[in-house]
Amino acid sequence: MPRTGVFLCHCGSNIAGTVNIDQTIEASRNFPGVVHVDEYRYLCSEMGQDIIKKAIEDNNLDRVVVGTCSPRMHENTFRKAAAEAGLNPYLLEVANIREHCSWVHKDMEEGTPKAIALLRAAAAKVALNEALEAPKLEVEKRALVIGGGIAGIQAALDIAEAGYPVDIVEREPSIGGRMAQLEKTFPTLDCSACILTPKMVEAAQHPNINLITYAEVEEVNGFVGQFDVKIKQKARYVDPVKCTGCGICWEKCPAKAPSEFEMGLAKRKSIYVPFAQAVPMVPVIDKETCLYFRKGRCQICEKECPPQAIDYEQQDEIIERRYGAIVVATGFDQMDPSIYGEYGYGQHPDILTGLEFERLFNASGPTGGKVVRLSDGKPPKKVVFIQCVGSRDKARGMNYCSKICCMFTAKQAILLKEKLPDAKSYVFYIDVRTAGKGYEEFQRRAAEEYDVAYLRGQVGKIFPEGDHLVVHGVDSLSGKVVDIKADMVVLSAASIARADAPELGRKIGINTDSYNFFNEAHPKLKPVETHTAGIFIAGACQTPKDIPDTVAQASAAAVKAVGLLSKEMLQGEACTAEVDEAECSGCLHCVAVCPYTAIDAKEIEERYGDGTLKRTVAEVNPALCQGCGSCSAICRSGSINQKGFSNEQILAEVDAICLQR
Amino acid sequence: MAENNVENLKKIREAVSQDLLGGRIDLLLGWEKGHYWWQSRPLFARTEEDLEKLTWDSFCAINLSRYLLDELKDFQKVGVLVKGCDARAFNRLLQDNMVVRDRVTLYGLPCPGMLDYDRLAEVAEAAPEGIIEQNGKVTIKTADGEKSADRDDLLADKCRDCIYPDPVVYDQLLLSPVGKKEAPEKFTAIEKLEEMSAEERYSYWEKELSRCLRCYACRQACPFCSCRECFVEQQNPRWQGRAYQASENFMFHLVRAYHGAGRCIDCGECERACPVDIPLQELNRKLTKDINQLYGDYEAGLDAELEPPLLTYRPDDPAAFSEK
Amino acid sequence: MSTAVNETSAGKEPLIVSFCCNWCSYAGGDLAGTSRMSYPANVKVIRVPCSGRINPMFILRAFQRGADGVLVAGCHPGDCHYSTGNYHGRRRLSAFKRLVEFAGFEPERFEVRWISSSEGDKFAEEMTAMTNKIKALGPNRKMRDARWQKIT
Amino acid sequence: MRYRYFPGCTLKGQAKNMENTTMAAASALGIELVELEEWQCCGAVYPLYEDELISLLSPVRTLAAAEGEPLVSLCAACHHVLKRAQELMQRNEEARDKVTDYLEIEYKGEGRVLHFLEVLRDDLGFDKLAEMIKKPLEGKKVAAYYGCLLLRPSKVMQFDDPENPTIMEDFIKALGAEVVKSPYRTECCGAYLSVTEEGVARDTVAKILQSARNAGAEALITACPLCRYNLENCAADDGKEPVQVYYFSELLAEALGLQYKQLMAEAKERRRVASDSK
Amino acid sequence: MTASNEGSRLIDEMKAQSGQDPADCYQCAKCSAACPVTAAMDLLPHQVIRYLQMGLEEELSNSKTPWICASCFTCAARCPRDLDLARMMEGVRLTVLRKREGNKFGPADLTPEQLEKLPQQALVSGFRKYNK
Repeated sequence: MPRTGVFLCHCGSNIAGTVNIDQTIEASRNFPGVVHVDEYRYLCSEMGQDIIKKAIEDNNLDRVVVGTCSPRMHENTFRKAAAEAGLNPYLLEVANIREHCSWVHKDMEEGTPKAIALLRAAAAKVALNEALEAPKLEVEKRALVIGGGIAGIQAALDIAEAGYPVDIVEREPSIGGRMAQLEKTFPTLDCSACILTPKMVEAAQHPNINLITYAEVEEVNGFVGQFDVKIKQKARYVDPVKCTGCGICWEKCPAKAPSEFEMGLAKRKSIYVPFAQAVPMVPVIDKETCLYFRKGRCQICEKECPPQAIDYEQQDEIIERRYGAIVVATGFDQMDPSIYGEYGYGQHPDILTGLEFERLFNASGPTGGKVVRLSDGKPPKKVVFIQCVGSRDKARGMNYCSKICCMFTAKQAILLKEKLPDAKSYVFYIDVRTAGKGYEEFQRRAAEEYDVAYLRGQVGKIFPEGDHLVVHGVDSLSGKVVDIKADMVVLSAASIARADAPELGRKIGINTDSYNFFNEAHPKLKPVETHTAGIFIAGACQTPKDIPDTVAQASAAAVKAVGLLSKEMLQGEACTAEVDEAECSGCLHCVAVCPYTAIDAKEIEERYGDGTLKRTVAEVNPALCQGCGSCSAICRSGSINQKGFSNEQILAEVDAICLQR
Repeated sequence: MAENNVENLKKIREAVSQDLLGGRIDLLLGWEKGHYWWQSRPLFARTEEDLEKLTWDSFCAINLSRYLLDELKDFQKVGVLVKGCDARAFNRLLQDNMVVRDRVTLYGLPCPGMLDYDRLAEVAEAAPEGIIEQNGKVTIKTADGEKSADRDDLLADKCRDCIYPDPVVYDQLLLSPVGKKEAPEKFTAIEKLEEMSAEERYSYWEKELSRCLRCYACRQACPFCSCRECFVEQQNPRWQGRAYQASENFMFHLVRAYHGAGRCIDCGECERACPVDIPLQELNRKLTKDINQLYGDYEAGLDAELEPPLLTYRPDDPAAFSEK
Repeated sequence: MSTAVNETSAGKEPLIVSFCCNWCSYAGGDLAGTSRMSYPANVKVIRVPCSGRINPMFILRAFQRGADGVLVAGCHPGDCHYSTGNYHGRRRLSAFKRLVEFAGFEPERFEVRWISSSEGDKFAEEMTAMTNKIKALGPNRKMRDARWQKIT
Repeated sequence: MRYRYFPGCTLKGQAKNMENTTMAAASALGIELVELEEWQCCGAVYPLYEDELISLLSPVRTLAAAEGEPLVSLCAACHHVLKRAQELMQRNEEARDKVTDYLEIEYKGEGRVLHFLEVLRDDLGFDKLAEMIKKPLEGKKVAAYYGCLLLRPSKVMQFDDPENPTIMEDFIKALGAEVVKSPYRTECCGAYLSVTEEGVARDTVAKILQSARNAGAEALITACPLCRYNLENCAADDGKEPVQVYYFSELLAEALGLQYKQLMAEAKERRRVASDSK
Repeated sequence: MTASNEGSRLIDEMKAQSGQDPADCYQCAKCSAACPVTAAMDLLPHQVIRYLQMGLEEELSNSKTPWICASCFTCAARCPRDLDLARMMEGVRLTVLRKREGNKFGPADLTPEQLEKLPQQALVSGFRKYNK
């Protein structure tokens, strides 16, 4: 029989005003196992806590029930007090007789019996409580950043500066990401490469940063503090140690393929670096188009390479490494607007997306920095920009606002006017959204100083007529139908999640929203955390965002990662699930419902007749288990049971509450 | 069936005896005749001699797959004769990790449906002494003479609504397939109960369940009941009271059925095993019907690779609550 | 035990057992408290980590022992603290609710609600509504184990 | 390949050539179109308010009359009404019960409802059709005119991509003609506005024809009698060579080498058999 | 002009009978850009929805636009809010037609020449759309 102490808090008159303390004390004395009952005006005060501590020692109590405010308020306070008196903190239970009783019921006639019922349930439960210990977890002092765009670079730099080693895994041959594709950045119009390239170099040269480019995360196991990650380093067919980045190979290579970096508007070679400022400046061979790999002859790059860095025999390699924290910064894609048949994208070379148009401004871009029509090479006179192509469209696209289009369109219209003073821009928009420092001013400059015509409305049809593209739209403010004979059309295609984001999410154990963007743990208060402890998100993989927000979020994620890495030990969840191996039949339904992959199959050996039998049972990793109890609910035989909220405890509470109606 | 009986049995015996003699299996689970001609019981054959007792006729209703739970402890490689329902039961066990696929050889027997003695007696209006089957007709011999009836009218309850008489998983198919069947009546009894008032339904079940002896024959026969210790026997916590009263009868039967939610393969063994004829299938099928209606069609046992509906979810799942 | 307690427990007032998940609905109940929204004392809450923790046997036990109604409350689908607990709970409890109705329980006897930690008002409203519905139905006799009350 | 066939009013009147050519082509292609024994006008426009159940009686009766067999029509408007009525019967239980109770029939939205072009694409296959062409329309520049009713709403019609359809172009290709794509091929012709607001129809038709001509088309094909009427009657006489408007089936019959006289004779024979059987 | 959408019967009916709620529209005017017959309209299609949002039922029943709409469904096909404006136009037409004397068009409005020339389909459509 346990020796339980019950302590009642008046909370001034907050409880005592609606719950008859004397009657409650009397009733509590009759609960099974109760050997001591006491009360105090404010139990959470130091005096109040001392009363509990002293009673534990004096009366040799091994269980404690406090009837106070919500456990969400002071459970920790009282558990700490119990621990100070030498009692395992998990041997204390709270009966919520304030928020769930005295504050919601009108008088003592209602409040008193309910308080007694809640206390009786707590006393019945606590009798079955066991001493628990939260697992202590070691922290591997190294971080992994997935994605080498501006978000990943910034996060890695911040973590590295704080003194922890960090690896960046980048899928492409170079870091830089989307920002490297941009000509200028709003609202200051500074050159994107000028501000990004120094950061790329800094990352490459930082003693704490290790770049793993042309690589992908294959598998993530483990848990906060100890993620075991398998990274596939794809074969470059170039030895990065020998390679000097001299460029002779890609100069001489005879095979071509559409350049991913140039959005397919230009060609690159089969051995290539994606762009001129690539980091690392080590090319890769694209096996799909390389003549040697396809037909077994050529080998020009091998013959021409001065340091003999070409190695056709290179194989994909798996790197296995342990990390304490992970930052996911995998960025975004641009939606393919060809489903919008009325815009004719993909059917005419002068209908481009925003990112494609951006490349026309770049000196190393497909047109050498000349803004010209891809159909005939002539500079355009009239350019029509169409906003919300795939954004804010729940019927055919994405229901959300892509956030960056209003601003990059204003930027491109300004750049266009600067390059081609004779050119005129038209922007069809639904709303102009310019929340951001200096953004509204920037957009107004486009309209006021750069002669950009903003038409509030949408476009119904674009079709070629002679040399032109007829854009048939509506200006809803004037109520007029507008036909513009344009030379080029630029579609602000929605920013969307990477198509393989859900797959990556499954690999690393974080979830995605209905648009496939990664979910933050809380939309306001935990914007860079995920539901999986130790994994953080940054940048446009969470939702479309601009560069300043991306960088800020990356630094925030880095701080969270650093905060984690700076701990010697982590405290895990105490109320984890536990398997009774003798009873477990090994059906593993629990494995299927566990959100944390905290349960695994385990083979055990058991005596059978004269020999032994091997059989499967479930095994819980207490470091991963977060104590949701879903496994315990699905288990038919109750062989997996959650500590702190066990089947026995909950049934005892039900029984106790129902004892008296 | 009877017309080919001798031939079919020969085929089966040949196939399994080869494997047994060749050491590909250490034990064969089959059927042998029981005390009466209209009964059969499991045969555990290890030798050629044992195999002589093997039978395959219209009375092999018993589901053999569940016997694997015990036999795989003693034998490395076990062969089992599987009808449609035995095969689905095997998938159930496989999905529950209760059997190891590599250690079992499944001999598929497409099944025309098993006959029921009580039905024969009912139709013959006398004690049947034997039957002759021909072209879908059954001639029942009694002391008073002979009576003929459609085979379909004599089927055991568990076979009447069978949709998958052919094994859905096997290593060798020994006879020719019967083909998928229709079972339009499968949910009729349930729909009828659904139309009753809550009071009427409660009274119905109170009465039906009052016969329960707590013998747990239903559980012993069931391929989804594979716990090492059933909740009814657990002492800590004590889920199930021992008293013979409505409260505990409901507890046992609702929980038994719920444990089969999305898992019951509809073999009907529970009901066949019940000595007091409780309509256990109605509880099982109610769950199947509702889960399929809410979460999409799923037939347990058809494909061991498909996740059972209660082990998965979709974010936009409907709910059966008054707030959705 | 004093007489006042005995009188209110004379058995006329229905008993509602409510299982509330710690993160949303229990917190919603706390908010109802801090906002001083009243609801009937017939409702007694048992705190569980998640609506996915609910084993239907808990609910049957409550009916056996004398509950007149059972209400499970959890985070809104999509907001589960454990990501997927309430999605699983929704399937399990939907199937179970249909089953107990099939066994002859009135649909109102067992319900599930999604109540967030910011919905103190909804918590109070749902608890009131549940109590009123159960009062209208009268006491539950189904599956009631008569012996249990006698022990008191 | 056997189908139940719903002609609709216009095909027995002004658009009888669409029926005649289709019937001849179908029999040449081994497609059996069995006309429903009794049928009524489909109503021509689909009621867009769901309480307009009266207008659904006729199409639902027609759907049920197909007895679960695939039901084919030629007129785009008929097909539109039947397909949408079927979708409503599948989706809206209340409306379904009201309509079927009134008609005293059992119908739950079953059966395939097809336009003849879908039969050619999905059941026969354009590849197969191309093989069976006897007189390819080589060198003939043909543009497709889809109009509205076959394509939209695409979730219900499921006919083709509503913005970038290809079925008619693929059909033209199969006939051996040269495909001309005009940007106005999916725009409305003005429909019944030619009855009340002829001026509007003239504007829409002018754009359609002009864009087809600019694209180099000699001929347009359509599957809708009203489209054809508008394209022919509301066309402005600008002195230029007019773009010829055909029913898709007319070109089909031509490419199958079916002579006009033969067509007429067959049509007459069919009518005789039909009236004999009654 | 009264601008109110409180308790509008037209809108309640519209929601029930066509599943379309004007409040879902954010006035991007895609419908107007898509519509092939705006030239003859006195209100652009998006303005019809705006009027519905503002409860300007009287003004709508006097507008020409609903009678110009040919139900070509292009607006519905392209609406980013998944609204079916063709159904809303039908609603406006029906409120007029369902009033006594509301018919817009009847056999008497046709010339003998038209009756001769027009295909059956055109006549049936016209009567269905403009007559109750």
